[in-house]
Amino acid sequence: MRVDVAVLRRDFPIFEAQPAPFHYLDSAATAQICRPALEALCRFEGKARANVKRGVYRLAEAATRAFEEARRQVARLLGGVDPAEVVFTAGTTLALNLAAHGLSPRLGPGRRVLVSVLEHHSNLVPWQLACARTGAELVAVPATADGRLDHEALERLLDSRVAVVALTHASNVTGAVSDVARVARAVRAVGAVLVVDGAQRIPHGPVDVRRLGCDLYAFSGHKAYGATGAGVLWGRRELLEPFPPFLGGGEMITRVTLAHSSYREPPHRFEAGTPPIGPVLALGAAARWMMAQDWQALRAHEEALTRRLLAGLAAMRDVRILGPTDVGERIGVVAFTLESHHPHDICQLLDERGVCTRGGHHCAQPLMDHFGIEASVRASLAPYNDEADVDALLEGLETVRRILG
Amino acid sequence: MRVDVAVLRRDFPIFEAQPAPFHYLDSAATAQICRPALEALCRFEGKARANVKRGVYRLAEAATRAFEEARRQVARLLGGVDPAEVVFTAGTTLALNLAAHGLSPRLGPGRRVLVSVLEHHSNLVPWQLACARTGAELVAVPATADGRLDHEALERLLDSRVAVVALTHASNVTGAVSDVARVARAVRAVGAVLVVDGAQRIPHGPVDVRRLGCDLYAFSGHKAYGATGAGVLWGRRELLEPFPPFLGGGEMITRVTLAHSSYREPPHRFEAGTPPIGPVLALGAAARWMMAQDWQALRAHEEALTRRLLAGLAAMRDVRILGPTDVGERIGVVAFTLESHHPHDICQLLDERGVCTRGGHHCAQPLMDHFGIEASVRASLAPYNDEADVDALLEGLETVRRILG
Amino acid sequence: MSARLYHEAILAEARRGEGAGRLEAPERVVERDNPLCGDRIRLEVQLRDGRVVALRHTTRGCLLTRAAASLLARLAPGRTPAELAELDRRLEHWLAGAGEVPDEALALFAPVREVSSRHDCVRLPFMAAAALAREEAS
Amino acid sequence: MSARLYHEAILAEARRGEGAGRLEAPERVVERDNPLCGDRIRLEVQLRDGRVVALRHTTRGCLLTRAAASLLARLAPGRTPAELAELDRRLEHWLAGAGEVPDEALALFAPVREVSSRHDCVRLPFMAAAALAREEAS
Ligand SMILES: Cc1ncc(COP(=O)(O)O)c(C=O)c1O
Ligand SMILES: Cc1ncc(COP(=O)(O)O)c(C=O)c1O
Repeated sequence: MRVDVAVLRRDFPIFEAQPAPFHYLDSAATAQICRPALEALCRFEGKARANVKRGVYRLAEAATRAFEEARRQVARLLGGVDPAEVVFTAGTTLALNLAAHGLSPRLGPGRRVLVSVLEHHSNLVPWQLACARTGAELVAVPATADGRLDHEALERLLDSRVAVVALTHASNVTGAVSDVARVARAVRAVGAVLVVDGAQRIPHGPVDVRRLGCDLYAFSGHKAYGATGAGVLWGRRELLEPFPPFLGGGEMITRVTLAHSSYREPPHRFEAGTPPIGPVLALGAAARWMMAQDWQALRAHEEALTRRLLAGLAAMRDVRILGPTDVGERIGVVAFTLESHHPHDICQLLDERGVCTRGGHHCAQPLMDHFGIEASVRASLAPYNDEADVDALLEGLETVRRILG
Repeated sequence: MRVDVAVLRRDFPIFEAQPAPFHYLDSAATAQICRPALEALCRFEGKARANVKRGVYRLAEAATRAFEEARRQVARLLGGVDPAEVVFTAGTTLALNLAAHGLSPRLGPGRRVLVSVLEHHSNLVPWQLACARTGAELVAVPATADGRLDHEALERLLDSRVAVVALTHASNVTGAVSDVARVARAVRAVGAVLVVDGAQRIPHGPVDVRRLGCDLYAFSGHKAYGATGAGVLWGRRELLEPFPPFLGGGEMITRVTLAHSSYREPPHRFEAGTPPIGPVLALGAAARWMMAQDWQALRAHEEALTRRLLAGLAAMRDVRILGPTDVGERIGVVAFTLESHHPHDICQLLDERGVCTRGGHHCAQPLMDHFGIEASVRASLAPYNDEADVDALLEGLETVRRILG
Repeated sequence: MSARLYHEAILAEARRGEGAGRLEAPERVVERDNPLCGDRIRLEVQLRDGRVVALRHTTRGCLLTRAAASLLARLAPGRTPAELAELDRRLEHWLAGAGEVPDEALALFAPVREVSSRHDCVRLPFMAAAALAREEAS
Repeated sequence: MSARLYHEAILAEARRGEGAGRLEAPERVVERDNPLCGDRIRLEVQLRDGRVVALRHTTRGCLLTRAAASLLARLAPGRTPAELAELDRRLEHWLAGAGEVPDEALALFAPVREVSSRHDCVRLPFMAAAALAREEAS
C-alpha cells in the first residue's frame, strides 16, 4: 500500500490553514494535531466541559467516562496494557520526573543510574537531581560515532550496583532507535529497572511495552498527534504500586487529616489536582487515530523519504549527518551541520521558502559535546510529509549557500 | 450597570451547545470557557501549532510571541506585575507543589508551616510532604464556626518559628474570603513567606497581588474561564530567584553536561519541557477577557444571586449552610447539607432538572471534620448564572424531599 | 433516569438498614472509604469454619451505599471471604454492563448500571467485604 | 523577510570579526551562553580608570551574533561597564520596537527588529558586556 499523502493530510487541519509553501519538518519538536484529537479537545472545552472523577450530574459523568476511555485508548496504543497502569501527566518531562521521584527509594550511595549521552535533557536532568538528592552515582553510557546507543558498552556497565537504566527509545537528534528488548533482558538480569523515554518513538507507530520488556515508558501527546498539555507515564503495576506520592493535591488521596494523608492506588495517586482533561481527551483520540493507520505502509513511506533526504544531504559538499545512515535503524529525524554556516542562519533562510526546521542543541547538549559541535539543523518527518517537503529542504540548502556564500 | 446575562452568555459557547434546562452551578470545580479562550486554544492547536521558546521559523516565532503575550495578560490580571514573575504550570496543584518545593530550603526542624483548616487538599498535602521531607512542623490555623479563617488565632500562632503561611484566598466550600492584606502584614512582621491559593478567588475578578502583599499566588486557568491544563504561580522575583529547580528537563537549563547542569533564571527555570502551550494561550485570552469586564457590576450581580440563594436555603427546614451569611465576606460558592439526605442523592436528583451541583468533601476533608460532616452539596456561581439557575436549585431541593421523603 | 434510581425497593432497603450496628466482640474489622465523597463503611465480622456467621456494619453513605450495605448483611452469612470477593467482582462486571446479576437480591440496582458515577456507591460495602479475603491471603 | 536580514553590511561585519581572539593578560573575563542554541561568547577585557581600553572575544555563534560581537569590539573602547550595560538595555528596547537606535553603528540590525526569535542572537555580546557592570556592582 502506497501512502496517499494528500488524503492523509485531510486528517490534519493545519494544512488547510497554512498558506503554501508550507513544508513542516519540525514534527520532532511538536507534531501537528490530527482532526479527531482537535475535535475531541474543542468539543470538550467548548461544548461539554465538567470536571472529572467526582461529579454525579450527567455532564460530569460523561467527562469522567471520556477521560477513562482515553486511558483505554492509550493502553491499546501501548500494546494492550492494563489501563490502570497508564498515568496521565502534563507531558514526557513531567512523566520522567515522576519516574525519577518514584524510583528514588531505590537510589542511594553505592547505587548507580545509567543514562546514555543520547538523552534529551528531560531524561537526564531529573536523574541528575535524583542522584544529587540520594547520593547515587550517574553514569553515562556512550554513543557510537554515528550517534547510536553503544549496546556493548551499556552491557559492560551493567552490574549489581545499577538500580536504574534510563534510555531514549529513539534519539531526537540522530533518529537512532535503540534495541530496547535487548537492553531490557540485560537490565533485568542485574535486577535493575528500565525507564524508556518514548517521546520520539511513539509518533512513528504503536509500541508494545510488555513485549519490549521495559518497566516504565513515557511520551507526550503533542508529539503523537494530540494536543499540548498532556502526556503519559506507563508503568508495570507492581512497580508503580510502591511509588511514593509525587505531587500532592486533590484526587490522589483516600483520606486527609491535617496530621496525615493516605493515598489512593495508581494511577490516581499520581494524578493530583484537576488533570489536563481536554488535552487528555485529545491524546485518547490521537491514540485511536494511530491505531487505525496502516503502519507498515507509513513506515515504508517514512523510510523512502528518509532515504531521499539522507542521499540528498550526502551528495552535498561539507554536510555532516549526525545519525546512522541505515534507514532500518532509525526514524525520520535527521540532524546535520553545514561546515561553514550556523544552524540558526540556515533555518532562518529555509523559512523563507516555507521550510520549517529546527536549529540548536535540541535539548541534547551532551550529545552535541559527543559530536564536538554546539548546534545542528534538524529536519523531522511525520506521515503527512512528502517528497516535495524533502526536496524543498534540499533546494533551500542550496539557496542558503548562495546567499551566505 | 445591571448585568445582562443573556448577552454575557454569548461569550460562553457551552450555553449554545447544551440543551435546556442547563443550570450550571459547578463553576468552582471548573468554570466554563469563554469564547476568546476557546478560539485561542483551537486556533493554535489546529491551525498554527509550533513549539515555543526556540524555533526561528515564523510559525514558531509567532507561537513564542503569543506565549509571552499570554504571560503579559496574566501579569495584568494580577495587578500589573512583572511578567518575568509569572510562571506557567499545569494548574494550581502543580503551582502549589512548586511553591512547597521552592520554599523547602527554608524549612527544617524547629521551623513551622501554618495552613488553615479551610485549605483544599492541593494547598495542604504539598505542605505535609514538604514537612515530612524537611522535619518542619505543620500547624493548623482554625476556622470560625461559620467557616471563615480565624484571623485572631492565626495572629496568635505567628512567631519567629513560622517560615511559611499557606492560605486560600477564598474557600472552595464556605466561599469565605480571607483578608489577605491583613494576614500579609502580620506574616511579614515575623519574616515568614505568605503563599496564597487563589484558585477560587481569581474567577471573581482581577487581584492586585502586590497590593495584597503576599509572596506567592497560585491559580488555574480552567477555573478562570480558560482551558484545562494550565495554571500560574506568581512569585516576587527576589523570592523566586533562589528557588532550586523543581522539574528537570528541556528549556530550564543554560548548559547541561552529564555531570552537571546550570539553570536559567525564573520563570524559565520552572517551565521544564514543552509547556501546555494551547492551554496557556487560552489562559492569556481569558485573562484579557476578564480585564475587559465591569467587575463592579459583576460583583453586584453575584452578590444579589448569592443573597437569593442563601435566603432560599435559610427558609428551608433542616438546611445547614456551611459559610458566612454576609455576602460582603464571601464569593458565590455556597455549600450546605440537608439533614436527612445524602449529598450524592441530592445532586443526582437535581441533575434530573438540569441543575449541576457537586456533592462530596470538595477535597477539603479537614474542613468537613471541622463541621462534623462527611460531605455537602455545593452550588457555585459565575457571571453567567442568573436567577433562574438559583430558583431551579431551590425548587429542585423541594423535589428531592418529595422523592426521597 | 436518576429518578428511576430511587425506586421504592432501593429506598426501602436503605431504610431497612439490615445489619446496621456493631458486634459484641468482632473477630474481624474492615474499614473502607469512598475516596470521592468521604463515605465510609465499617464491617464487623464473625467467622466460623471460614464462613461468615455474623456481620454488622456502620455505614455513613448515600442511599445506594446504605441499600447495598443492608443487602450485604443479608447475603454474607454462610459465605466465605473469597466468595464475597467473587461476589464483588461479579457485581462490578454486572454494573459495567457485562454478565448476569450476581444475585437476584441485587437486581434492584439495575438502574444504577447506566449511572457510572454511582457504581462505587453500590460497591463500597462489597469492596469492604472483599478486603476480608485479601487480608486473609496476606 | 529573513533574506533582508542577511544584507551585505551584516555579512561583512560578521566576516570582519573585529576583536576576535584573546588578550595576553586579561583583567576581566566574562562568558555568556545563549541557552536556546548553545551559542557562547567569551569576552576578555582590559580596563583603565574604569573604562575599557581593550576588548577581545571568542565567539561561537550565528552570523548575527558574530556581527554583533565585531561591533561590540568597535564600540566598547572608551566606555565604562555601566555605559555598556546601558547600551545593551537600549539595544533591547530598540529591537523590541521602542526608542532610537542606541548607536548608528548598530543600525544595520534594523531588519532583525521584526524577527523576535533572533533578538538574543544580536544581544548576546552586549549582554556579556553588561555582565561586566553587574560583577562590578556586586
Ligand atoms: C481552593 C482550591 N485550591 C486548589 C484547587 C486545585 O486546583 P486544580 O485542581 O486546578 O489544580 C482547587 C480546585 O479544585 C481549589 O478550589
Ligand atoms: C527524546 C525526548 N524526550 C523528551 C522530550 C520532552 O518532551 P516534552 O517537552 O513534551 O515534555 C522530548 C521532546 O522535546 C524528546 O525529544
